[in-house]
Amino acid sequence: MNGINAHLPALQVVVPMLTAAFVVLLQPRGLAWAAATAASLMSFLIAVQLTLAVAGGATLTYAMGSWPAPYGIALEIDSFSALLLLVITGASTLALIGGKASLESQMQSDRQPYYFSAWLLALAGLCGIVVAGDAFNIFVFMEISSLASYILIAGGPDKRALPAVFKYLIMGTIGATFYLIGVGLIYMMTGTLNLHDMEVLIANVSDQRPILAAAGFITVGLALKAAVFPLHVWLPNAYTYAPHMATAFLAACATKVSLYVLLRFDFFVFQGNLDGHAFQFTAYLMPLAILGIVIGSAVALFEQNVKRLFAFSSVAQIGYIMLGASFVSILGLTAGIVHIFNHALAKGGIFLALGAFALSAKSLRIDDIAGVAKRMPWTFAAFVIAGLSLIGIPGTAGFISKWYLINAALEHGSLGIALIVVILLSSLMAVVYVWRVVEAAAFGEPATAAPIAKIQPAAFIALWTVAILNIVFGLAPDLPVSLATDASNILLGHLR
Amino acid sequence: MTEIFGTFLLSLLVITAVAIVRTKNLFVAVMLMSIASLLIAAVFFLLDAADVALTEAAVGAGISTVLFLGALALTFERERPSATKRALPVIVTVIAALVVIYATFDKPRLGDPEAPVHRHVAPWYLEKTPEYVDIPNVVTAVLGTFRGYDTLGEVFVVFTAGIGVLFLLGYGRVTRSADEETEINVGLRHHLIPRTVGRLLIPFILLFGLYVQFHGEYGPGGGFQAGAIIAASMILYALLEGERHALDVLPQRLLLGLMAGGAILYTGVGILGMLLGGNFLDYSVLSDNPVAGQQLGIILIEAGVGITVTGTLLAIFHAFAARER
Amino acid sequence: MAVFELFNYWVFAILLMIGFYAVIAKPNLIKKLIGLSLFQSAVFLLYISMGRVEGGTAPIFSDNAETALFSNPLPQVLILTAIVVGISTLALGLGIVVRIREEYGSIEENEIAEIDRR
Amino acid sequence: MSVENLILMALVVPLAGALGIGLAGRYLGPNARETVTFVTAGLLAATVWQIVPLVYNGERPGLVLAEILPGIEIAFRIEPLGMMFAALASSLWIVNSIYSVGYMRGNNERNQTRFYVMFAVSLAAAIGIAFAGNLITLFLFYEALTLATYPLVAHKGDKATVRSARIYLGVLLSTSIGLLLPAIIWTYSVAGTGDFVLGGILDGKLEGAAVGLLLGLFVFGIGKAAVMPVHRWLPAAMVAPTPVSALLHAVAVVKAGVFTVTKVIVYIFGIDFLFAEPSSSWLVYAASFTIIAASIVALRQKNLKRLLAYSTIAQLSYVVMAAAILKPLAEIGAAIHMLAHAFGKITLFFAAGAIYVAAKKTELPQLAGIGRRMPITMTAFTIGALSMIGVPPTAGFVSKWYILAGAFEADNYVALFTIIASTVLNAAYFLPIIYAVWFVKESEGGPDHGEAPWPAVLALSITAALTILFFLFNGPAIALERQVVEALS
Amino acid sequence: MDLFIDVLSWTLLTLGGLAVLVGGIGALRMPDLYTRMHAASVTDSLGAILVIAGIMLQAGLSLATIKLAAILLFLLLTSPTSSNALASAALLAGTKPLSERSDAEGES
Repeated sequence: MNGINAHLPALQVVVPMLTAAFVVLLQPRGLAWAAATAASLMSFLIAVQLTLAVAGGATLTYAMGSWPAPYGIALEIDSFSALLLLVITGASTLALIGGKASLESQMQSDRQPYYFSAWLLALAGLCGIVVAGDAFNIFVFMEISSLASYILIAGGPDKRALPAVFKYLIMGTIGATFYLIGVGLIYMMTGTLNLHDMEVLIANVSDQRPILAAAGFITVGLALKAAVFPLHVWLPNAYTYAPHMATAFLAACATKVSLYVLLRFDFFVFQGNLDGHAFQFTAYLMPLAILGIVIGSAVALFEQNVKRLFAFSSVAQIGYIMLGASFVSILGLTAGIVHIFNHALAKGGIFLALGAFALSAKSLRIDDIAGVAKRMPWTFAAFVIAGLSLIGIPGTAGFISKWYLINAALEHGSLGIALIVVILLSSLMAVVYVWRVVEAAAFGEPATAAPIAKIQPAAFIALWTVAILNIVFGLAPDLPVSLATDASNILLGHLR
Repeated sequence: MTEIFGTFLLSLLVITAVAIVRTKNLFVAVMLMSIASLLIAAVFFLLDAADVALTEAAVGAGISTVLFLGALALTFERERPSATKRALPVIVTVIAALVVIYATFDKPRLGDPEAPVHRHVAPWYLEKTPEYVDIPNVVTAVLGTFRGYDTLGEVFVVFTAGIGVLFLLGYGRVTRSADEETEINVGLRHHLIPRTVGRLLIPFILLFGLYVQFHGEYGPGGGFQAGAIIAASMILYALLEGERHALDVLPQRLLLGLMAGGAILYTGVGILGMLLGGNFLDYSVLSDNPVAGQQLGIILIEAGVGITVTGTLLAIFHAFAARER
Repeated sequence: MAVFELFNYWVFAILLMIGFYAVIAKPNLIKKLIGLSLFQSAVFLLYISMGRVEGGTAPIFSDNAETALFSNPLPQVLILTAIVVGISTLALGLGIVVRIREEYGSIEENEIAEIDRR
Repeated sequence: MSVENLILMALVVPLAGALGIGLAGRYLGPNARETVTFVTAGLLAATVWQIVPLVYNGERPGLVLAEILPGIEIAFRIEPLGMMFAALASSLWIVNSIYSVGYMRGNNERNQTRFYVMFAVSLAAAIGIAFAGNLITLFLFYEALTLATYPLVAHKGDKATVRSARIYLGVLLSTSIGLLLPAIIWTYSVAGTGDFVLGGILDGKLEGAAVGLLLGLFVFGIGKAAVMPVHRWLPAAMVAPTPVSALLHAVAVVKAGVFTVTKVIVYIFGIDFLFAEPSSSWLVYAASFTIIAASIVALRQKNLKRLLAYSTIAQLSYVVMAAAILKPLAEIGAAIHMLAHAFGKITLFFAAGAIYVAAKKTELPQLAGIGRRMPITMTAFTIGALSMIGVPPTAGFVSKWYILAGAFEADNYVALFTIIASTVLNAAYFLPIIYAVWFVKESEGGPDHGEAPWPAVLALSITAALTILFFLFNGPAIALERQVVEALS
Repeated sequence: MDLFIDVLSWTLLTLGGLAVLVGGIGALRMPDLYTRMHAASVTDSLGAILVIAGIMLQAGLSLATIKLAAILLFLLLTSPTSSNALASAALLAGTKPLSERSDAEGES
């Protein structure tokens, strides 16, 4: 790679960040949106470039300020980060394209420049976390993305968004601070912040108590930000009352990125060095994952507000990812990572569709969206596809991750069988809660007062892109699967 | 000797903290909070962290207090007595406390020069700074160039916060007619003494701010502290002359411009480095002499930091001040 | 002086927990934020303490003391960042609190929950 | 055209047709829509029938569409069973479309466009099942069929209908995800593949109770086969418009179920392997229990369509039982019975629908003397009923003959007894109807009506004719299916 | 000479400390706001002057001394101002000095 390509890792972060600074100055209507979309699209292209560059297990490193790591800050991109980058930038772009209309209906236009600036900052922050190779740098960008996503959520028209986002802010900050403490303790024992360096140096002191405490702090802190059950309490309301486009974006990638860091740390830094860490990881996280799956789905069964319903389903889906990871096996990790990708597709599609529904329904309560299918059949069709993918019907992306998950479970004998039962059970629950919505939308008697609105072409395109991707990656999942396999090999390559 | 003094300060700190949590009067809590910040600043100073001490004093004791007061003015001064369950929090807290305490044993004792912290990366900075950057203040060097990317991120954190507050509070407010003599527009103009003295002080504060800004390479200080101080002077002006006059001097648009401008300047410097053939944020290519380039770069980015911080803090202050109770 | 060797870390732990307690136990939103900043300051203390070198001075070269032993600059840099992050979070949080007060007329968590339930 | 393209055609034509139907329905109006439907149906049938001779001459054309994951591909391979199923479904679709026109217009139903669109999609899914070359592909289209038929079942859209539709979907999806999918995964994990291979892929990979368990997962996982206790969805599905009940719930969907069961038994387990494996013998009992129980329930039905539904359940288990006898002749019988039952049962449903359109009558007691008003319809009905009982000269006799032969070959007396008993039961619930229809005097003051609209009558006459004709000219079909078992021995 | 300066500075420092102490006690013990402010102002002015003067003596003629002088100047400017602002604010808020109150409501 030469010329501009050499700088792609930095640009991945800088482009949205710089645009964000400019966007606030663009007051005229729509201009801010256009700029944001352009920047987001650009970073998506950069992400694609990077993916091509690292395909096949290569790793890109970029020395910020040309200072050698560990003295300077290094950026690191491997298949794992590439996968996440694709998800983040793709989700952001599609949400921006698809959500414009619904945002117009939810927010005064004079506030929008700030909003789109915050959006880009969130994007930049998330990308920054993913490309970072330095523990403290991760913290900084974690804060950018968190603050920005608080803004994104606080933009919700419903006043209940405010307490929700405050709770998120409190818990998010606690999580980040825990992470900071953990990093501090490790730094205290090793004297470095660079992840690779840490991995090497931590071996000498791995038996010492500060390191163990650090592992605890980091895991808990990140689990808090990733809404791993039972630390998910902030998530449902936050997703429910955020503007629809923000929900589509955040649900697709925000928590995933924290999971990414969690996996990075646990497998990269601790796994190989802390004796019995693999066991502990499984012992602590698998039960939580299972509880998350079951309880999340169970609550979704009875939820009346559709967005909240799918928010809880997100809790369950995060459970899937954790479950995959908690196998501490190539297959398991692959399953988890693939699911990060596929769940983003499914949920993104669902929330985009909901955003469109909201235009022609009084509210998103399950009995208010009655008969919406008659008014916007195409949107509804896309929604159904995404829903099927969420359930994991073969031919959709969701099936692939389920398939890997089950195969990973099969490696675990009788325990595996039990887990398969859990997985299938929750899939059935998914059938039920998705179908509640479908049925209401398709056969409910439309509310007379409901405004009749048509879905904008832009939203239509975005939505159907996602829907089709759900099928494409259900039939030809080479891209995510190969990336995920490389990723899990890289992560587990550090087991020794 | 210093240890004893430090221990004394820390004990005071703990007492203050307890008081903060216990008091029902939020106003008191905020005041104690700023005292706590000062105490921490003092402790930092004892621990050889001059820059941090300065920042903590300016930000913790200064700005955050102002923000808290602004928020209190818009909300309530007293906490409601509540009958919430305390059992769970206490348990959680105690457990966490035990974990932390547990972790503290095995820690290298305070100030042990042999501790791994001091063996691995740090010496490199101390040793190479004269060679590569050649400015006395190693902290500034690390902040500005070695870990300049973190600092960039930090600037954008501030920027984000500014955006957020403007997004939340900067709209739908009652625009007061210019002649309306509300308290917020009048400020302390009818109080002779504070006004005179204030006017007397403001230039000096500004001057000091600039000093901190540009002396950052040589002594404690830098963009953040400077930004905080300059902002403080403008806030004082607003208090004395009233919101409106302050906004006449620095209108919101301009503040917004400062917020974005500083960030853009910083990023721009980074990109310039990229264009001139270095990596992002590589200043050594800015001038034909790498060291000079580094110094130039640091001055520029510190300026960017200062601008953004000033703009953001002022914007936030005005956003709070302009809100109707 | 065995007391001093770990005293800072103990204070760190205590402060941390006082702040943490305030955050999770106090229903008042502003009190929560106050607790949060205490919580964060504790972490600052941890970092700065670990950066200290006995008999060292602030890492600023000065003409008269070449041979001086310097404290570790890195933690200080990190904490400079962390402090700013903290104040940013605080500002945003306060902004949200003010809006909550405007919408709900209260800043007590339980009362707000009460209003939402209706 | 190369056979691969033909296979693709067979899948694409109905889907494209669905799109066309949708557009035509929205922009051009009903006539154009129906035209498109007929064209599609005709094209599909033509395509499928072009493949028949190839298969008949022993070719087993196949095609790999995509490889989802290593070792897991979307692949098609046509063998006699599937060929017959495809030919059956596609041909009957034409007849059924004729009928639908009469029925839907006769009752001027709502959302007719959606009806025709989803119908086409369902057909595509059915073809996919028929041609599937491995378990995953089959599963994929199996679920697709379930989802595509859901809107058809829920067509009327009122509370009761939606509730029944929910049962329909609930049972089919939960069984398939909860039992069939694990079974498939199990198969893949022990055999390493899921391709349909003559003689099965599990021989030696699995023994003892495991075989019985896996078989159970399959049989009950394939809810569409309606082996008790997973039969509840079929009566529930009767809320659908009659054409749906006729083609889908007498032919496409239910046959897809038993077809899958047969295919699993023949190509996954392999009949010899299963025959040698005692733990699999329970299937015959389950099937025969279903036959008897369903017939008894049918005996007590007052609503015509529900009666037919239970009769279907019984007849389906015939196929399952026949397949479970695990003897070549029985396998042929199973295959033939799919055909025979299809002709007979679709005729019956057509008749029931015609009665509903013409006289708005659904309950048995109302039917007294209706034969005089609608002679053609009731003649056809009679033929169908006789075929159900298995009286020559109807199709039902042929298949029963083969199944009996197979049962003797395996001297499986349970099966023998079941067949005889069920024949008696069938007679017991069909003959009274026939009697009432022709010889009881019509109650006074009933509405004055004649035959149903001509397309409906035409359709049911055709199928009735087929029922007879199959008794006379069944050679080719049997020869075709014989290939399955001959290739074995 | 050095000794003399040392002694002098330390005495100043000690006195300053005492002044601050007294101020503190006063601020705690005095009956109402105005009197307390009065006590506190001792800390502000006298205490500050003494202490800083002491330190200046310690520092001798150096940059530090200049800085200290500046600090002292600012203190002398600000602390009276702030006390004034506080007092007037209290008056506006309606807190009456003790002298203008009946003893009944004193000590509150």
